[in-house]
Amino acid sequence: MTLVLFVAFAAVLIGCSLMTILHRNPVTSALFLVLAFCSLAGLYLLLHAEFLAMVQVIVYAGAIMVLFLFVIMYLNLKRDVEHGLQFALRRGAGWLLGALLLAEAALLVGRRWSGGPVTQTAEALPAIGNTQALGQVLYTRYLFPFEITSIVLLVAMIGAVVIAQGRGPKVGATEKPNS
Amino acid sequence: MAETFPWLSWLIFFPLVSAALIALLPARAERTIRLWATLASVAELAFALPLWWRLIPGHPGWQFAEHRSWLPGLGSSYSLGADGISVPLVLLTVILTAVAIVGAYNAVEKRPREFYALLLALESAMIGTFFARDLLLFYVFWEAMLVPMYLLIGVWGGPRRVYAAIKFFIYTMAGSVLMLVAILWLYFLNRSVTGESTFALDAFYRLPIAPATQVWLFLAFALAFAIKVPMFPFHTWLPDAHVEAPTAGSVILAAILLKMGTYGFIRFAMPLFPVASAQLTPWIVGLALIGIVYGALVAMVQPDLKKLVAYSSVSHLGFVMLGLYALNAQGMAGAMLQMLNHGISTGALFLLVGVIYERRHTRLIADFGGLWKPLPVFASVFLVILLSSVGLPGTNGFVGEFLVLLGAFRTNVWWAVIAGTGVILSAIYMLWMFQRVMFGPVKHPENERLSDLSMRERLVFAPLLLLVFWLGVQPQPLLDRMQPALDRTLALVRERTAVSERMAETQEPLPQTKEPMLVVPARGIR
Amino acid sequence: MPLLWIIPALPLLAVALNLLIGDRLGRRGTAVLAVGSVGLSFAAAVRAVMALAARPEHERAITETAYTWMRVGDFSADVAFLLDPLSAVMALVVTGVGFLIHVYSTGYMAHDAGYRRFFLYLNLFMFSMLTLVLADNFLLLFVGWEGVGLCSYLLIGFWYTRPSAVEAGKKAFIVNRIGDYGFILGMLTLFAWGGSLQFERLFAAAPHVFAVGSAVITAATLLLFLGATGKSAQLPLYTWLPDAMEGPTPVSALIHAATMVTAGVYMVARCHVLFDLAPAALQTVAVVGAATALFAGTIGLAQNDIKRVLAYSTVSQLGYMFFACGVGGYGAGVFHLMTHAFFKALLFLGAGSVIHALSDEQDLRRMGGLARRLPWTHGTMLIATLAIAGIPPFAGFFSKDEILHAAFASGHYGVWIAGLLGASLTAFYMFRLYVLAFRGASRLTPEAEHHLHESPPSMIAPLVVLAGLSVVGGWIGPPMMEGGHWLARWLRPVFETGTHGHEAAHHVSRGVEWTLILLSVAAAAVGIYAAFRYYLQRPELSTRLREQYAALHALFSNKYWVDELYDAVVVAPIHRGSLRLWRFWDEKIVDGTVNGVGYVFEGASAVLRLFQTGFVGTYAWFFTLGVVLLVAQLVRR
Amino acid sequence: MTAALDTIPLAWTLGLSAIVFVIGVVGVLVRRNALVIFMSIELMLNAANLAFVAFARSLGSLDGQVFVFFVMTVAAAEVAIGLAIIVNVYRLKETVYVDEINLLKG
Amino acid sequence: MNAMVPPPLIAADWWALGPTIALSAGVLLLLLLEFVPSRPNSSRAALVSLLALVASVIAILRVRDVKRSLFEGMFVHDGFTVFFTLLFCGITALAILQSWDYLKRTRLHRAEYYPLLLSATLGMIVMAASSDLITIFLGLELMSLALYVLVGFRRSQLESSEASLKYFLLGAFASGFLLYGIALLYGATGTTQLARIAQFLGDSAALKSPLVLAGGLLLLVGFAFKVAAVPFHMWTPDAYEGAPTTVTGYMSAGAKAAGFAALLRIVIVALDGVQADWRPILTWMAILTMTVGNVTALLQTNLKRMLAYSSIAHAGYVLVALVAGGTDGASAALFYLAVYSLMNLGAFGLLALLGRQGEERVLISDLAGLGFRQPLLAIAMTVFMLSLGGIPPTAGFMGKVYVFGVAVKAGLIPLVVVGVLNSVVSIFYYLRVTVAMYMHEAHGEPVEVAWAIPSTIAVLIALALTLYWGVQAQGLLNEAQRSVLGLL
Repeated sequence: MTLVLFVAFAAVLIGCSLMTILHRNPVTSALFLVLAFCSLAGLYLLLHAEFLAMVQVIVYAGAIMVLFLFVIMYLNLKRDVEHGLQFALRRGAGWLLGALLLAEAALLVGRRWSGGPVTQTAEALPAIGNTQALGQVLYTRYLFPFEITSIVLLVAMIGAVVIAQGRGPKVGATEKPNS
Repeated sequence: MAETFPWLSWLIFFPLVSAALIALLPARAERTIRLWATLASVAELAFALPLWWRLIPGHPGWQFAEHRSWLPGLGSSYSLGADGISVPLVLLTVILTAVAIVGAYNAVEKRPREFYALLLALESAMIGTFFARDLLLFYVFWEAMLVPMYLLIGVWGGPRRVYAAIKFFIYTMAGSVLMLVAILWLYFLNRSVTGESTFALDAFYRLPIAPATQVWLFLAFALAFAIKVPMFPFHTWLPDAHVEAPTAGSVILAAILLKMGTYGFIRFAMPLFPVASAQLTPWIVGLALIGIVYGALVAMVQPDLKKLVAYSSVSHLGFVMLGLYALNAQGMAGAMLQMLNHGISTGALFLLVGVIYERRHTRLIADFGGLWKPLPVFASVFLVILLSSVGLPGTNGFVGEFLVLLGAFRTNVWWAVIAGTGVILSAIYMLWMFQRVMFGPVKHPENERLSDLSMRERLVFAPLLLLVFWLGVQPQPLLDRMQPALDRTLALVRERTAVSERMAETQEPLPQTKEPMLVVPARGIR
Repeated sequence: MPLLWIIPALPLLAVALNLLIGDRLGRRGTAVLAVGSVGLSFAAAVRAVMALAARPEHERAITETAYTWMRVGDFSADVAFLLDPLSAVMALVVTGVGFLIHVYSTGYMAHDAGYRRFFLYLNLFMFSMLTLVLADNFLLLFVGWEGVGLCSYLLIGFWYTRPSAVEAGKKAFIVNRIGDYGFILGMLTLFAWGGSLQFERLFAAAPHVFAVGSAVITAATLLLFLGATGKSAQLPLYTWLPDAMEGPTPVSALIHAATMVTAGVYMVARCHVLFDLAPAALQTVAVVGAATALFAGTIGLAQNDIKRVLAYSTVSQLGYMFFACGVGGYGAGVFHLMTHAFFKALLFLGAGSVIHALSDEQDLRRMGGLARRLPWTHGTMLIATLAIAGIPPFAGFFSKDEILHAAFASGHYGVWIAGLLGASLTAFYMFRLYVLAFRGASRLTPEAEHHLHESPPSMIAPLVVLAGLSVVGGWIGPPMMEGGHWLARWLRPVFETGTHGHEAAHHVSRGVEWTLILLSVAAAAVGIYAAFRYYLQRPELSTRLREQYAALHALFSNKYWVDELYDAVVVAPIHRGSLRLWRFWDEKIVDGTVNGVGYVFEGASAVLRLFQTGFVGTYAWFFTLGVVLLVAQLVRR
Repeated sequence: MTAALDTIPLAWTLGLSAIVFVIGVVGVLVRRNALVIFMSIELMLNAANLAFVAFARSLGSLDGQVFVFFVMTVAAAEVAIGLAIIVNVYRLKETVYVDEINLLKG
Repeated sequence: MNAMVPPPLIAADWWALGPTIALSAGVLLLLLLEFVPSRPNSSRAALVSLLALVASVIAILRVRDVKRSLFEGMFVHDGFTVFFTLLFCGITALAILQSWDYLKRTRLHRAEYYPLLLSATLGMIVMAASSDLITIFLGLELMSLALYVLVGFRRSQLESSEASLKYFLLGAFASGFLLYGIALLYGATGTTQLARIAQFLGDSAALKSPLVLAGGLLLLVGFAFKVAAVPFHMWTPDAYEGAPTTVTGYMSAGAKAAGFAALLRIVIVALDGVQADWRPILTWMAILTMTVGNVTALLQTNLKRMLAYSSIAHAGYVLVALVAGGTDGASAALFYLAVYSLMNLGAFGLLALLGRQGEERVLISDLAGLGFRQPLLAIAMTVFMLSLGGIPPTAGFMGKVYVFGVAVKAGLIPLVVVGVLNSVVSIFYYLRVTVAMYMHEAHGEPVEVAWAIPSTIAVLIALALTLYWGVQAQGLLNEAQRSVLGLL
């Protein structure tokens, strides 16, 4: 059952991811990305990361992607035009590298890995990923990174304000590029 | 040798401090600037001259030695020392710097303050190079010389000065960086053998080095020095640099900077790596011989006076290299003398060219002719210097040249046979030039009313002429002072050759050690 | 002690004084200083020689060491002087003739702007020449050797505004340098094998270290001889001497006739110990000498410049001296050197007097009939001409006869015939000169005619003295004296050291000796007769002769095209080659490589900049490529 | 790899994550729209997250999940700034196509 | 395990955390101060920032010889941390002094600048001070996010925004790889703590596990991006050129040092066992980085861009030290980074002085004729350029000696030869700066130089130290060596 679900989610994930990068219309891309994230949340569930699955849907698929869509709409973007030799070449080159990367990964994964904690399979520790436990470590062991994260968010805030602030006072608007 | 006063340090840093003080003077006060610069250089000369008498004759080792901790963690120390090899060269340096400074009074029209400050700074670096007894310290001075010289050429030079300055800088540096690698290699080699972290030259003199290793180290050192010398085919920076440099720059460049290369051979490359040096002798001597003939031939057809002198330097320095590689008393002494001679005569030649350049703003031989008539004193001085450069007996040039030839002849007859043609060729290119510049009717009317040497200019040339004859007639006091140090170098070469040849043919170039490069006293960790 | 160093030091002192205070001395003061110093030097030389003569024969060598010049390892050279019979002869000739010529010059140069400079050079020359002559080792000799070369250079180019003079000076110096190259190598060889450059020590050691005829000594002596050919204008390095006539005439007399050019002969004589060890070298000396004597004589036939004729005659006479040495007759060589100094100096000074009188006219074709107008000059010139032609009892006869005798007696018959032929030629062209200048009708330009005057006493007096010497100078060496003549006896301590192989051969019978004398006088007489016949009695004959043998005449008057040959074979190719070496090899190849490295880097820079497209996509692509390559490292493993 | 049928083999999850990651990479390489490129980067981050979760699961440790939590936070911050930048560029240049934004090059 | 309560902090720990606390407090204070009105061109913010830095320095110096590991290694306090904290504080202080007047002059004087600068510094300190991949990642993101914004700070200028966009997109792209690398490493070893990774690698045969190696490689990619190593360097010139000059200086010094700090700690503490696998890769990376950086710089006309390529090349030199490995290499890298930061900041600080209000005059030709009109600027610039080129007697020379020395010691002669030859190539473009200043005359209106007291102080400090460390580097050498002993 789990496996079937896994395969299903995986298929959706891959498909949506592909559509995200293939579709010419950014809005559609974004929507496919939302779908991909949702299926990822599903996978998280299967992997017993319930809290993460929830956050994935709420934060990622919800907040973040809405922001994306908002911007796309705000900028009033149309379908991307990407014909011509130049783009064909770029696509070819891009896919080539992608394929190479994947092939290398496959070769690596295909090898026999020796030792390591990877082989300690998870049966012994079922269902550990509950929200409570997560919260507990977050405020004890991970106190320091947690605080750092707060500053990261603060910086994001300041940064967004600096850059995206409305026309407001013309900051150096009279300058002429001179280089 | 209980020297309490750090004399050598004083000699090194006095010009630097003077330079700094001059740099602080107001730019307008040109007279004051000249006066200070002159006083500084003359004072430096006065400080340095006693070296001549106080150098203990017959003493082969370091004298007036100084030793101070510098980078204890690396094992590099601020250690200086003088001997019969460095003292004459330092004296040459201080004399020619003073001469160049006085000689440049009129030539430097723009920014004399910076000019003189740089010249004095350069003097510091040069003296430091000659006195350094620690390889890292030596390298610091060696590279530090580049900057002031580069600026002197680049700022006060001729039309293609930027090209010449950059070429000078990069070419020279390209050679010396490999030497740095070799110095580091030597350092670790020494550490792996003796366990001692040091850059001290004396320590390396005691270090046995396997022949195979020597070759690489020698090549790295030799390249740096060969470019500086300059040996054929690494000489092409020289004509460019000389032509573009201001007179004082050319003087210093020719008289002193080129000697750094040959000094490097005699002080470092040959005694440190005698086996490699011996193995590569055919190549080096071959290049030296080519340089002698080639430099002379190319000098012959130069239309520009400075270029002619520049190529003649290639030829003369070939003699020096030949003398060194004769590896016998006469050759070495001849080479040393020839270094000084070339400094004096070529320095003076550049000054002379500067004198007419100041008056006519051209250096093309074709623009002159018949100068003897308006400028008899100038022409006479020129003639004497030229004859010294040609190696006429009675002048300094002959003694050095003959000793070099003698040394070379005793090592290999054919070396002397080939080098001897330089004697003919130098006469040809010099006299032909002289003829075209000084003799014949005055071809260009603007040459008719040139003024002859002024009192100041005569004063500039007087010491050089004195040296020309003094060293030509009575070189023995100088030879006596150099001999012990040269003998020591020769003995070192023989001894180290013997030691190295006893070593196994192959040695692991660098045995790896676990201890860190830096030896640092630990601080208490709580 | 006779204070030998004083002899060269006096002229040097004069040089120094001239340099320092010459501008305050005026012409008279300069002249007094210059002439006086040489006169004193002559006096000092006389005094020293007398001191030498007072010694017993085998102690006649005085060495005086001033100081150590250089000592490096086992090599050392001192500034030391040696006075022995040989250097005594030379010193006397040099100072004596030199003094006379100095006196002459005060008159000859009286109106020249470079008066002071002239005497400066001349004194410097005296110093160098005396150093050369009195040196007790090769190195110091070389100082003088090069010093006289320098003075010769300066004096030939004395009138430096004349391009031809300057060119001639340079040529002299450079050709001499070629000889010096040989000289230096010769010295090096001698030191490397002989262990010393000091004459006494080297000559004492030579028979022990050098096997007779060994390659080393042959090479060494040949190299030294190369030096001598340069200095003494022998084949193949003689070309500079005729050109050297561009200098003022006293210079030609002093340097290019009497003293400097004989330095080579002196040197060979000085080194006779070495040359005796190398028969092949000696043979070369003889052949080169004889060939030069003949060769220069033929050129002399066809020259029209009075000084050039004399110059070729000098070359020719020097050839005689060399072949004398070459056949072992060192004494004869030195003898001829001495007499030649007298009469050739006289000839030049006389020619100078003529030129002076004719307002610098040197072309024989524009002279003639001067005998009456310039009686003193004419008289002294005639004596000198007779002397050089070898007519007894003039000086030249005795020395030339001794040379020919030595050649014949030592069995060098070919050389002897050449010498005889040469004697005849000499007589011919010298009398041709005499006839053209002094006899016949005047062919003067009107302007020259106008200014024509006999020279002042300061010029005539030396002529007279020299004429006297040209007459009596040879009498110290009459032939057929028992035990050798006076000069030979005087020189014996010098020449009897070393091997004695050639002494025996000198003894030929009286009859033969008389025959030889007659033959040589007859040869001279034939020459003289021909000269008178062709140039005085039947001048048209000479024209016809010239037309008949046009090719030969062209050959002679163009000096065998040797200058042109040297120019085409040596000078021009070197010049062209050097230009190519510079323009192509140095600038294009060597420097091109250096700059090429720079261009390569600049090119690489330009290429690398192309990758920096400014597109994020490109950047990301290369980024990913990097990742792919890095991971590939893992996969490969 | 494991007997339990309802346990997803680690290799599968990892493979999936690798595929999604590469898709993200390819997206960055082939697209010209800055927003889509940014979305592709988000795909990459999520692929990494998936790997974390998978490892956390197989290791039985929470650290991986905590890591993912932090990554999400950071990603949110990144999106805030990134979108601001893109919007700003659009305001100045009227384009979001990265191949039209190459004032700086060489 | 999850219920574990961390051990309480002792007093020394608080001092050790001092910089992080002081900087965070500084950021907040600066933001709060915005509510208090001030004069338009007030220097208040700069002063407050400097105070925060001074407080940090004082705090960390009090416990400089203490070694503590806090939060299970997420924050460690050892010599390494102290060294880099001081370095970052120094860099930031210089950058603030340089920005002081520059911001006003270029009308960039906005409240957010200094908080962002301090946040970036905080991020750097966290990167250097953490021995856990989580905090390293967070520190890196903190630093990067702040820098993205700072680069685009001249937001009305397309160059600046473009630079920001490129930096951001590629930075995020690189973060993806970095993150994936961390994931792999975590998966392979079961932990993100460097010490435990080392432990795991030490006592298991997993050393050669492709997961470890691949994870390590992706980690390397992430940091190589930050330090601008080839082929992950391509953002550098664009970002450097577009950013405000003071920011360029700051990031060229700080971001690079931080990237290397984290990389060094990871390499030394965690991945020491896989040294051999890394060495060829790092070697090639070092060679490429030096060569591409230097060669591409040759033809640049814009100084900022040229210095960007030069900074790429310098990353290559530091990589040489990394290849040499061990404490030797690390200590050399530390030394070099300190020296490099100093001279690079000095150079950019001088560039920031050029031009009137709002102009950016950073073409090499803009410097023409400055040599004698602005002696201090020209001398300082010359010294920095020579130092960058490694000419004695400047600090850059000692740096090269040390770096190449450890490489020679490790037997890497060919690499060293490439390195020194590269420094010859580099001197060509460094000299071009002096050529412009001293050997060319200005065409048209000469560039104006806006001296102000803070920037002058910054120049003088950098100049003095560059020269001082050139002639007497023993103190810094000692610190560099001590700092790498006994990393936590």
